[in-house]
Amino acid sequence: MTDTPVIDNESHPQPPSQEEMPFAMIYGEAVTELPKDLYIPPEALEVILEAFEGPLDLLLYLIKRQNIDILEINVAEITRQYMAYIELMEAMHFELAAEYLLMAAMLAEIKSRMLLPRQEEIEDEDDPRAELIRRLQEYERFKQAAEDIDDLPRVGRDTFIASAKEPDRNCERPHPDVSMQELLLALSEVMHRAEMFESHQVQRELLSTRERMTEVLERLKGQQFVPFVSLFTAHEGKVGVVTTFLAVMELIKESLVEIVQSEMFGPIHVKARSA
Amino acid sequence: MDITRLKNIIEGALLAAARPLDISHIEQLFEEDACPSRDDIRAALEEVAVDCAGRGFELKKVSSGYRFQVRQELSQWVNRLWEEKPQKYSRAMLETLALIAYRQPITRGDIEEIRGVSVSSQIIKTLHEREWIRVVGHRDVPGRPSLYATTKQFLDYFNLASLEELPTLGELRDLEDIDPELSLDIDQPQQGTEEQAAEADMDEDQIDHSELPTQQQQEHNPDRHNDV
Amino acid sequence: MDITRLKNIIEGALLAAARPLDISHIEQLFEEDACPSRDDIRAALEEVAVDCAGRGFELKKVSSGYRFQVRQELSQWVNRLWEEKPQKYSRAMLETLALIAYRQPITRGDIEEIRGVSVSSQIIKTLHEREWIRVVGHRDVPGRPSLYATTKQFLDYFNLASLEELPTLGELRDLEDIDPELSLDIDQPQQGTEEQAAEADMDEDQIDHSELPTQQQQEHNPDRHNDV
Repeated sequence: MTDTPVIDNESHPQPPSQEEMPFAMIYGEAVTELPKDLYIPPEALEVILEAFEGPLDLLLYLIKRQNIDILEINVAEITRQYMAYIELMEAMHFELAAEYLLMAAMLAEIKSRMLLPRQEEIEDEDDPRAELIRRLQEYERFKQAAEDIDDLPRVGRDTFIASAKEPDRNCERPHPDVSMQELLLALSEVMHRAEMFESHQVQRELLSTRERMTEVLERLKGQQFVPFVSLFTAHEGKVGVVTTFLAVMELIKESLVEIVQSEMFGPIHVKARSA
Repeated sequence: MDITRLKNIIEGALLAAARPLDISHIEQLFEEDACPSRDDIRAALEEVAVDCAGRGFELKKVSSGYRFQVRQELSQWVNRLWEEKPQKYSRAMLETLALIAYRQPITRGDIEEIRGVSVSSQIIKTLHEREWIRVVGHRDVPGRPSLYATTKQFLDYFNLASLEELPTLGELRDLEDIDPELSLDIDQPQQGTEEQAAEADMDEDQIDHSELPTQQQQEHNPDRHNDV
Repeated sequence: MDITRLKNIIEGALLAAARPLDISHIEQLFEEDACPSRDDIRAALEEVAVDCAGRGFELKKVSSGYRFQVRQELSQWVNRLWEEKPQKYSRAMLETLALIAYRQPITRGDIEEIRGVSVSSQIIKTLHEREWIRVVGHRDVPGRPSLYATTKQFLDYFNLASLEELPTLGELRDLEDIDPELSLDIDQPQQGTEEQAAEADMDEDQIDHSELPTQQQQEHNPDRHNDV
């Protein structure tokens, strides 16, 4: 990014010459000739205006062009040049940011204070230029900092992040943990919603029947006919037998199994209806 | 151009490109009048490959060109880069699991009827993959829907000897009385959008891991576009 | 675990990740009971860096960790991989970024005051989108303007490990210290004002002193002094 506008080369060597600056707008006359030390091809003016980052930037440019230190600026001279730019821009009907005009007013004020008769006891810090100089310096160091940052080696311009194809993915995602309480809450939630919620609906008995239903279905899976009696295990005792019986009844009711008895008092077989 | 410089350029380009480069891509890195011969490029590639001996990556020739890739034997470590913290299961998932546990054997249709919304296939798939549910049969109705039941692994996970040990909803109430705070963070999902949220959760579950590297690669060169 | 294996794992992970990894990321590649010590990891990283000597890439420590990156001197070739030219940033954006970097935390108003022009919302938005800046708080004045600071991504992007590595800020000189008759000597550093400038920088505090470029660094970098 260049910080020096294109006019630099043309104007730099020439010392500013006040006499040759009857800049028309200042005196309320139409512009007939652009000042020598300010000559800018009109089509370039827009570019130039864009090249300045505001009034401080423009002032810095004017100061640098004269090769003087910020601390030693001649406010009258800088003001004159600054105003020339402003007038020129206005003459070219460029819309100027308010900041430029504000700076013009500030310069004019400093200039008038500099013209006041100097009092003997005046302190240095009362130098009317002090605030302007402070701002110029402050701006200049960040302008430089911005250039320095721009010069830093940058990803995608000066350096590139190195990468290689990763190995094939063979990792499985870890499973989330589920607590029993979450499960119960989910159940209670869904039961609430189904308006079927009654605590006694889900009970020990029912569950054991449900579990047995699953077991019976497992037994029947892939089998044609399973003898009804083989579903019962005597050592489970009465409760176990009843549970199995209820489970089979429930399975029949839900049309999940069918019962087949080929002859009266013959052996009963159970078959999964879907098998 | 000396071979070391050429090797460095090739290495740098392959590492920066994040895609395979063939010989003609490599030629394009050079000004026309400074372009090394194809033989030189091939020789340099061979040397680059040799230089990788004993390192964590290797030069591979794939159909679209050459690329560096991380050695497969490092996958058990490297793949942990993408390991994610397990996410919580969605409300839809937990409800489905609860219904299968308490109402087994049960079809997807039954679950949908009770929940009042459809059950995504992804939920059933995830529960299968986790080996918490299995198909114990099919209901003999049109479509012959699968009957789901829980597994021994399910019981093991929840430290239950049998389904009988599943707590009842009555016990849940006691739990809530004991520690009302506990239930609060489980109830997090907002009531109104629960279902959508649940579905959305599941969508995330479906994200294919293999898509991730692409996104990362895009980050390589965030600056190629739009001038500011 | 032997050092070669550890080095290979680190190399593989850095190349596969395509983003900086810090020591704790590297630790996470291992099972808890097989995790090498931080000292071992550091030692391996050092060796990995040494192994890159003479190659097209290097190991670089940036703000968010270590990464492999293509050597700067190869950029003229590597850049030809892409059709687009690397992006240029406007001065307005760079100056705004510089002010946020050196004066953080800072409000938009502060930036406008120093630059003497208004800062466009677009610039702030772009800097946000690039994740180079973030809001770290609000100044307790009417309007509660946002206080901006830079991010790790900013440092990573500009190849910096910390704010301390930013180029040294030019010095401010006081008008009253200039004796008009001895004004030739203006280049002498003025201790007093530097101190004050440093204090002023810190006024906003919240920022660790150690992160900001200190005046001592000017000694290492004598060329950075502003020629006024």
